[in-house]
Amino acid sequence: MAFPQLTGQMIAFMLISLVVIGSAVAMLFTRRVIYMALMIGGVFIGVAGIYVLLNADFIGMAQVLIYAGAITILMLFAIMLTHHGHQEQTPVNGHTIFSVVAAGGLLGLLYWGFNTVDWAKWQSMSPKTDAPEWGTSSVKAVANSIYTQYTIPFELVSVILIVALVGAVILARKEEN
Amino acid sequence: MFEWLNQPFTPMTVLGMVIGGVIVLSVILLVVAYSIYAQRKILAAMHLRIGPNRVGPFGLFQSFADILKLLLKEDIVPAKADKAMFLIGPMITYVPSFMVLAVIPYTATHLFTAELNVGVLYYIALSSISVIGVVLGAWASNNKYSIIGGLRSAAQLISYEIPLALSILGVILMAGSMNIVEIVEAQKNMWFIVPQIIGFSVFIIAAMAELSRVPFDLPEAESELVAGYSTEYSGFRFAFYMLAEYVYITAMGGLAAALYLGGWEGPLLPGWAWYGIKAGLFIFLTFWLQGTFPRIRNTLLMTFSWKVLIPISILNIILTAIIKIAVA
Amino acid sequence: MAELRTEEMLLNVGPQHPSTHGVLRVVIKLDGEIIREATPVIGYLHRGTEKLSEDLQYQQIIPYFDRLDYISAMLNNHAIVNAVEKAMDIEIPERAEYLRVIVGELNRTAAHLLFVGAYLLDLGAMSPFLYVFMTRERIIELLNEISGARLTYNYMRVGGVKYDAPPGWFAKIREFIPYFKEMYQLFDDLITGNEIFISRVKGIGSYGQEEAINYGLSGIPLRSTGFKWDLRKNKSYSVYDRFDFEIPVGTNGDNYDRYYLHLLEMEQSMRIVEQAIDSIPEGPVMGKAPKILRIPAGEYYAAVEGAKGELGVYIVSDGKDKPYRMKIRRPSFVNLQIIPSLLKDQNIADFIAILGSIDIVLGEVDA
Amino acid sequence: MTEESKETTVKPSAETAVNTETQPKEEQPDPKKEAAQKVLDRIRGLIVQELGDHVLEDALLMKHQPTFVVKRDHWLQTVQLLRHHDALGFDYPEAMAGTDYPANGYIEVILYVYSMNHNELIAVKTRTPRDNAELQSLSYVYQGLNWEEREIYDLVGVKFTGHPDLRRIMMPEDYEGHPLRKDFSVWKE
Repeated sequence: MAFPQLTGQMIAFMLISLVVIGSAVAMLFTRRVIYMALMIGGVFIGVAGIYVLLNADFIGMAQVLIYAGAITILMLFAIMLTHHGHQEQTPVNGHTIFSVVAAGGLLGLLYWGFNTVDWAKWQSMSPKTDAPEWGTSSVKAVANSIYTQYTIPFELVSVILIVALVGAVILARKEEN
Repeated sequence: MFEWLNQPFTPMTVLGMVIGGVIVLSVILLVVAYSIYAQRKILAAMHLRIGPNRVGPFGLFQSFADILKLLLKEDIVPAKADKAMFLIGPMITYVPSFMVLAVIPYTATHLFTAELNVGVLYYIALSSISVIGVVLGAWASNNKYSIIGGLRSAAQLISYEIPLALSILGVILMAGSMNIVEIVEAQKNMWFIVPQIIGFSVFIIAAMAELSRVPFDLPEAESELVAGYSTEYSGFRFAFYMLAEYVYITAMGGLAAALYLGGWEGPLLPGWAWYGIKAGLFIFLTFWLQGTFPRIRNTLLMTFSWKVLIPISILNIILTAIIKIAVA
Repeated sequence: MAELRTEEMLLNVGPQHPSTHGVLRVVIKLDGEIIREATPVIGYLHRGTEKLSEDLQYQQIIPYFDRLDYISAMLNNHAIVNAVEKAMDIEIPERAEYLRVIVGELNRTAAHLLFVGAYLLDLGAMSPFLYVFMTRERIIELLNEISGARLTYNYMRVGGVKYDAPPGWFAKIREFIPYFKEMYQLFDDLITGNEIFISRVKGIGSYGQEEAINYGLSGIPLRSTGFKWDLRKNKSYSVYDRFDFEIPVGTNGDNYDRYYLHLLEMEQSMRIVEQAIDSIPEGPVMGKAPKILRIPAGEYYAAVEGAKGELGVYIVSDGKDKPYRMKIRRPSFVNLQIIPSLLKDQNIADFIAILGSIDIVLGEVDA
Repeated sequence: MTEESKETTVKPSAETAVNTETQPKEEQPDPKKEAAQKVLDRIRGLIVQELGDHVLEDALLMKHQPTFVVKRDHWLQTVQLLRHHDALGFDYPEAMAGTDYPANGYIEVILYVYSMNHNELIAVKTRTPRDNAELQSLSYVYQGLNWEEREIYDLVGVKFTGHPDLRRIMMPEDYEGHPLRKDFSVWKE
């Protein structure tokens, strides 16, 4: 297995991966909900960093803005406005067993996936086109795909989001009388 | 972008990064220290007072004395506070405030600053993270004034982020780019403050709210909430919150100068000087308002953002788009 | 529509809080940012002035009155000396009456100036505070010159006043009046029309005339409802009936009216001062009063218009040189009672705006 | 907003009160005193007419101040009449005070009420025994007396029955004794 050259990108990737995995693991093991929310924020930011490393800086920033900024705050609000003590240790039940099986399966799948790749030739697998039609700007790339090729799915997604929003409002309101 | 990222990691590149970081940080800290000094002097002049005049000539070293004092103070953590959160809160607010400075182009050569394709988005995204620190610090303090201040902060900052971003969208439409350097270059012929005057007005108001400056200083409204989210903080953790606030003022000044006032463009003087003057104007405006206005009612605050600023900024975007198509 | 149930929060405002004007404590039950119940807790500055007075001769009580409403000590002086003089039927020289009116109205102006500054500070505007202090400083200097003290004057005596005006004092007042008018215009221009200020005070914290009377309010909190009630006119004492001045009244009884009445009253006070220094007679400033004052046995009540409202003194005498019982009707204390009903169901942002507009001084509330 | 207020004609104002007992004998009748006497007679007549002869213990002029001494049991009833009767209309509570008379064995509570319509100030007072001092609360008649009664309760030690919130107001909640009583001493035996 050829070890890639130690560029800034590689170092950054390792550090970011460490942040993502570390936050995720820490989230699983903390007891207080508010720490979990904070750790999830860490995961979001780390993932954004990986997007940026992949030259998808628009997506990366959107990730920070929406997930790390807005959604984490929303979770914090929800947690602060309700009372939460330490979470009780849940006893082993069918749910737990199912989770273990699912997680184990995922691990196996990932292991298999990694092993089937010939890492010596990893650079040839993602050929870089020299000049994409939109230039170097990922903003234009995103805009191009959303507003030309994927217009209808994009609009559909926004409709679904609105439906979800309205549904949430209706559910949150107590039933009258 | 990120040219140095793909270079091999050698001692020279590391040294370059470190030196660049140190220079940018010290320049910013100097600017922040003197904007605090300027605030006190300007406010004093408006109040017919003298202002700081003891430390150094004309009190020029007052800010450093203050910072030193805050750093040397005892680090007090309230007994009933959530200790870890209490300690982390100021950092979460503080770190993004310095990170946003990376995209502010001080000069035409933008030495040591990043030329990001998504510069504007980067600024908005990172500054939204600071709220988390405020909310966490407020919650961790276990103090009712803090919680009210923290919740107010969060509500205010999130509500005003939208008109801020929408008003900037007009500029992005005009320039056809999110890259701040390109936006500045697009203003060679005409500063965007002229065609984007509606957007600029919304921007200034939303920026004042984002920075929690008078008349939108509700999160730390001292006459109601004592000191808002920072009530329980003292020493250098308090200094972190304060520094973050003033760094954001500087950064917002830089952003305003780049987006609306033509950045480093200007005759005779070098680019950085023009940039400084323009950003300084914005910073002065914040202090001027502080000396002039009372605090707005917090019920009006939300209504103002959602019912006035956001519709206006959306209107501005539509107008800009129409004009741009008509011209082209 | 069914509302979301939220948890009520108990917030303890004060006694150490930047805008409770001293050591007032208000326990607030909050539902979100809405006040459901507000309970003032007072007594942190209680010094037992009434009890102390029982062991003091009447002239010795005057300094204690300085410390009630310590920002308008001249008017407090007037309250006690007026009560004792009325009880004993002591006539005082004309010049002393005029001097009392002049220093009283100057002090009223100073107290109202302080209100304007402190109120704006409560609302988050810092600059007016320093401007009013600059103006107030001139008045304090004038009062200092005649009485020898800047805040607790101890200037009036039963039978007159302690000192005559020093040479050139009236000229200094004449110099001050145009300056005051200029500053007055400045406050009016800069503050009264400010959109943000209006939005915080107009229509907020209003109550009706009937309610105000039932609560026994006096002074500006009562006049702001449109009820013309000023002891200087309605139960004229001293020489107030000789001056031409008006009693400004409000219409809505809201924060704005209370703020604006303070401004208008300052103008009227200056009118009185102007007339008084023009017509002040020559003569002694201390009349014939016995060295040791003995009020004939009985009960007496007399009041003057203090800076905050009706400042009354009720004296029970058993014929000795000390009061058997002294009760001070403190306007701040009475006016503060309306706070719980005013604050109910208000936003917490308006809490300070309403509390500030009632204009209390804790030294007087707690006595 | 700024008109001249109407000058009032009949003004038995408090400051001009003169004590009757120690007043030197005057040859010519004092006009103020006569006016006050007229007010006193009128109001006494109304009270007696509405509530009967037994509610009033005494009605006298204290200097120029019409003063009514009401029997303790009829305290609330009388004040309510003063407040609500059209011909009386004493709607403004000016001051209230309690005084301890250990020699006579009672505590006296005095209330000054003013009628905004008739421009009359009268004093009503009542007496309650020092031990177990108790009085009906007037705080529902005049909201402004809420704190005054709390103060009297706190400092003089009169219990007001029916008061909505009778707590100490100046002294701490756990304080013992009532400072304005004449036998009060800060030195605990």
